[in-house]
Amino acid sequence: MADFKKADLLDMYYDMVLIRRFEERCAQLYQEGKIGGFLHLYIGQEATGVGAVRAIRKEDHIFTAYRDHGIAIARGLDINALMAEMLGKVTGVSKGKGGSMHLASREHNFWGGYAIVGGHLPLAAGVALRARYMEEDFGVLCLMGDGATNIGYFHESLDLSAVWDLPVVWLVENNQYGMGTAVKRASGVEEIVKKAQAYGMKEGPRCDGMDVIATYEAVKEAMEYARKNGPVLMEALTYRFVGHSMGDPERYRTKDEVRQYSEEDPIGKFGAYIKSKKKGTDAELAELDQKAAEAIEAAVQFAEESPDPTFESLFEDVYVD
Amino acid sequence: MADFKKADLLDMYYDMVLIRRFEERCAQLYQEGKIGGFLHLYIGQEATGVGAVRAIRKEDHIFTAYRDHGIAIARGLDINALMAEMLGKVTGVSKGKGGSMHLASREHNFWGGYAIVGGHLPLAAGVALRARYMEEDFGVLCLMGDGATNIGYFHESLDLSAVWDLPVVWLVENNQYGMGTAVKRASGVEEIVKKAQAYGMKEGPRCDGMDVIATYEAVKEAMEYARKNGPVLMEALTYRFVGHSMGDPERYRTKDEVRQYSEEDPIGKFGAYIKSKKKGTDAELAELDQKAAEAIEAAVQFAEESPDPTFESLFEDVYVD
Amino acid sequence: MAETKRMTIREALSQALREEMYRDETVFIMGEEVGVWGGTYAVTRGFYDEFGEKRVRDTPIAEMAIVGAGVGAAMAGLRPVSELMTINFAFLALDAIVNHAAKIHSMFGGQFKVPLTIRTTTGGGRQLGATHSHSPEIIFAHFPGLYVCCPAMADDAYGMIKTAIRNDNPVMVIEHSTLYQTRGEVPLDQDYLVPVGESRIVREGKDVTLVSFSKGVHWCLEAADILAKEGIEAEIVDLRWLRPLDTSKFIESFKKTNRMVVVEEGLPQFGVGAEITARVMEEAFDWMDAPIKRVTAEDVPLPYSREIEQMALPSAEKVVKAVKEVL
Amino acid sequence: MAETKRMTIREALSQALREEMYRDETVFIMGEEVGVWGGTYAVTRGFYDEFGEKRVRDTPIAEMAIVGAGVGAAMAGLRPVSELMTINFAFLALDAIVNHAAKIHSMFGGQFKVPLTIRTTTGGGRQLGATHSHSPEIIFAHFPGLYVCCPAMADDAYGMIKTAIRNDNPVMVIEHSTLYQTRGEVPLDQDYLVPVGESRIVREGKDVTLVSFSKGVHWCLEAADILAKEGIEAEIVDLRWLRPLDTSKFIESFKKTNRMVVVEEGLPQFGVGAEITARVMEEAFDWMDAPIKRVTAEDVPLPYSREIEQMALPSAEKVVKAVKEVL
Ligand SMILES: Cc1ncc(C[n+]2csc(CCOP(=O)(O)OP(=O)(O)O)c2C)c(N)n1
Ligand SMILES: Cc1ncc(C[n+]2csc(CCOP(=O)(O)OP(=O)(O)O)c2C)c(N)n1
Ligand SMILES: [Mg+2]
Ligand SMILES: [Mg+2]
Repeated sequence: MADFKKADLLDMYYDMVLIRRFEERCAQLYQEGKIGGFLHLYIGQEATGVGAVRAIRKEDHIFTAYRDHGIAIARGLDINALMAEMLGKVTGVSKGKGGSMHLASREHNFWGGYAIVGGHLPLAAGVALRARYMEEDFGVLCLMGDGATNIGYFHESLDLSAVWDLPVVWLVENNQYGMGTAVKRASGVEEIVKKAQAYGMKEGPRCDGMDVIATYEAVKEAMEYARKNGPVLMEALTYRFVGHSMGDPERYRTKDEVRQYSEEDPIGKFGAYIKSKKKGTDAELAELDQKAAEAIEAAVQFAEESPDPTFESLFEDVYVD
Repeated sequence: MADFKKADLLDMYYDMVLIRRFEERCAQLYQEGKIGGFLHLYIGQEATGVGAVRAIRKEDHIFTAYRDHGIAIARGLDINALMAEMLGKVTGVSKGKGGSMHLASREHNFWGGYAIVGGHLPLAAGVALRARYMEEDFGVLCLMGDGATNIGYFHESLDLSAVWDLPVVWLVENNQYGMGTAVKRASGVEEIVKKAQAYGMKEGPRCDGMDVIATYEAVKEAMEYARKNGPVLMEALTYRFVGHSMGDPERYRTKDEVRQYSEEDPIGKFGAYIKSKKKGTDAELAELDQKAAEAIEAAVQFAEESPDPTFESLFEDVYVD
Repeated sequence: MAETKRMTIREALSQALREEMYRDETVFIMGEEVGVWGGTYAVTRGFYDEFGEKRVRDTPIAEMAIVGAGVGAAMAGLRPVSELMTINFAFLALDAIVNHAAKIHSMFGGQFKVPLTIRTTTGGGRQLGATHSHSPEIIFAHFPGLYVCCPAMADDAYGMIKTAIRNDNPVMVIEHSTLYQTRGEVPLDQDYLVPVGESRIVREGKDVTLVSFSKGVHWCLEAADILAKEGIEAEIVDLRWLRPLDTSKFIESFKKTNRMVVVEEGLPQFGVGAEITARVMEEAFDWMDAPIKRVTAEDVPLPYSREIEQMALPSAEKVVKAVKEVL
Repeated sequence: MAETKRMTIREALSQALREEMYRDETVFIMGEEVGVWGGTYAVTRGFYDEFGEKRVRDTPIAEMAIVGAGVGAAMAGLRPVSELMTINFAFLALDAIVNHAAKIHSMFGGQFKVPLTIRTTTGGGRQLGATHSHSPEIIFAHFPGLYVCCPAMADDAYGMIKTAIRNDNPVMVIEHSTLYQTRGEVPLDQDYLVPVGESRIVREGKDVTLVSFSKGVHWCLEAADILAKEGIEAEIVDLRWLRPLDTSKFIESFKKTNRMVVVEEGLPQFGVGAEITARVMEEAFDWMDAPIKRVTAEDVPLPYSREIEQMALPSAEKVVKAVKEVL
């Protein structure tokens, strides 16, 4: 196991809390009608996102799907600009054009959330192609849900990455369901990493996505392999504690199941781990909680005070001039 | 090994010869400008088609791609109507609307050749669904090329068939190339049957597609399994002795390679086998050759004498009334 | 005329599907979240329990297979209803729809029939961003071999589902995601069908002809109310089917009003407005006293932010403005 | 004006691609059979040996990935030319083209650019049957965020490839499968570009305006020769770009001739003819003395059989006939 400094552990903890608070606040803002569209929360999956994103370098690149808030925050995007995007403001990361499902920041090598299931996979392959083409030393981390592994895009993208030895870590956030469909009702194989076999691709681990350290280590190793050799397909086993998106009737799972998983809250677990390793005290963690809450409130205020995009902006950025 | 009667062996031999002659004649007619469009010949692959088609029952169903003449002939479609289709005549199996790539005969449960790579795969799954839905005892034999196994359609169709336990034998005619692209340049895995692993699907054999008996037996077993249990992915290793379609510059393979394979001509090999088993004499085989040649000439004559479709026919069969 | 019952478009769709499933054992539904979830727009709520997983089939996220397997099952004599969660994802199934569903009957000289219904939902205005807010009906209605209908009213929603399921051709039923709660009178007649390719007048008037379909009809109705207050009587033609396209009603109406505005939620270029304009020119050139106006979305990807998204879309106000320009 | 050289469209495309690859190391080609085979239409013959497999990349049969990976590579600063063997297979890549290539710049507020060229080939008339004979250009040109051009002449083929590659937006270059052997004069100027969205007059005349693009231009030219013998002078506008659509030339021409025929190989409903008609009505209503005629394919799936396929397609004779009807 990697030897984490105290500061690193606390940073990770902070990110996880920050994500949780962000998501909770978004849910509220949605109820208040200030956030619109589809809102997919990351609550429960924080360890996967934070572990994975921390495991890669700044020069590496990230693609993910529409459940992207956690990834964006873990990557260090400005929380104010993120919240502003949620509220559709010009100060948002995507100038209010993208919304919850389309957060991105070029300067963070965070290439965005994408709302068409599987649609970002070939894009990730394309960015990875640049590494080989220009002989540059970076990799691409491409996250997707379990449900996304059944779509044609998955097949074509993974195959291409295998044939061309592209440096991509294909990381499946297996939260057990694609909307309301359990993995085994949609995929011929339940162990999703087995799909690597169809591409002669390195089969990565099925790591515990509720454990930020385990995820960190698995992704780190996978990315090192990918940079040097070619693609890896790996899986983080996780769970979302909330509905697929706002307004999910959740008929596909029992309250009991959700409760059981929620008892294994990745944040609580990680806090306990930090304390057990004597890398942080209750007081220190509480302070981080507080700091996160304040950051989110400041972000909401920033977002609310920001201006809406104008009619003219509709015609901006349609084309590059 | 199954115990073939003499008549069966000679029938299979006849079919293979009939296909070969049909294809040679088509090539000529193409040169003469009487056949248009794309023309994909089956020369070299006869053992695969005849072995596979003979292995299934009349109540089973067949789908294939645009390289479909051999399959149609093996399935017993009327040779006159097939040749008429090649010439675009109203007497053709598809009334001249389909051409070489779209031969079909509903009454033979031969659901057609399809020209969009992979496009017929979900259709095959859909027909197989009927067997489960109506609790009928049939299976679907779906042939495709090696190149087709890299397209999104393949992934979605095989996955669906696995999740729903559909009675399909997915038979890959691996002739080593998709147009000019060698299998390993397009597929992450060279042993195509390995792709079954991504679907938790029964991995069928890689049979010798140049051996009609071996193919017969492998497909027979696969279809029995499929009818009862669910899909099988299998492969017949074969080779086309001619270009992908007419006018192929064939820069992707050497003359030597083609010569080497051609020396293993499936028809010659099968003839020798028949004789070695004392199930036929040179004279008997020569007679079948002669009969095939005559049948083809009669078919050409029938086709040439058949009328062209009329302008009005353009508007027929666009919709069911 | 049969008795009617007032219900929402959602209820009308649901009832039509349910009745057809009881009527004909070969009718089944397949698509993402149609079963356990109860349908993304709750149209098939309760179906999974009522009909079982054999007839209400949840699928993987695999649009090509949802349509493709529907085509195969239809060729084999079943009557599948393939559901594409939204029309945006129908882009992934375009080949299955256009090259397979629509071509197979003709391409094989009439040997196979494809009695497939494709249900999907269209439209923007819900802050879903550029990829999730398309109204690309014209793409599907461009191709022969398919029928395409777009219910704007509850009775049509009810009857079109039935027509689609009973018809031996592939039919796309394109619902609108913001109309599921819209109420209307639905005939109490289990055999109520909407004739393929028949448009209808939903409001009579003598001053201007408004041509639309789907949600556009509702903008037109609203606009007509506003106009009526100013003494302008608008006649509204609901196309209902984009293929086959019925020109008779709007041509007749135009010959009476000599003024026309075409309203659609989709993009302007190569849209329905252009086609209607061309048809009027071809069939009623001598009645054209003023140019026909098109009210469409702005020619931009739809943004997330609420107000500018609304600004990019048509509205009753924009229809009123266009009418005043042609008068 | 630079000197010119006579060459075929195939040679012009090939030369443009080759020059751009020498000029800019980030330009590369990917697609089915572009490498070892030499390009299905032989446009990239010799490239594999000349540039190596790094820059001339054969792909699996995977249209979604061919475009999607092109989008990603373009976002990352390369200048990919993604080749789709024919436009029929572009249906499989519609999502990658419309929801990704065309939307990414706008959807993320301008953060990413997608300097992607998509080359493909369109058209029927070669007995390829219903699935392989589409001319569906309007589908792609329907959507903002893309540019769409259709070279009819060798100089355009040459300049459009260069414009597409150098432009920072996704550009589809839609060639025609029966025009590769067509010859024309091509400027000897390695920086010869075709301005985005600029149509041109390819023949002047005063009696009637013919509007077309791609192969349609050649039917128009043939028709104009026939008409000239009867003393009818047709002016021909080659749109060249379907997006952005330049209305200036055909409107100006129409104001002169007051008569118009629009010619396209695609299907009639929601086609280019409809859009041009609507534009004329919007911008030159007062000049409309006769209805505009559309010459298009018949509204049917194209069949295999040679003669009926030809009957289903436009031709010079059909253009002549339409002209006589509008005069
Ligand atoms: C191509 C496509 N089909 C359907 C949808 C609708 N949809 C959005 S999310 C989703 C489920 C995805 O599940 P999964 O990949 O497991 O990700 P998760 O939501 O669990 O993170 C579906 C079906 C879509 N966005 N794109
Ligand atoms: C979707 C699609 N992409 C491309 C093509 C063009 N194409 C026709 S055949 C072919 C090669 C197919 O190879 P394979 O599946 O191995 O079959 P084979 O021809 O060897 O029998 C290609 C690329 C097509 N018809 N459809
Ligand atoms: Mg999931
Ligand atoms: Mg092959």
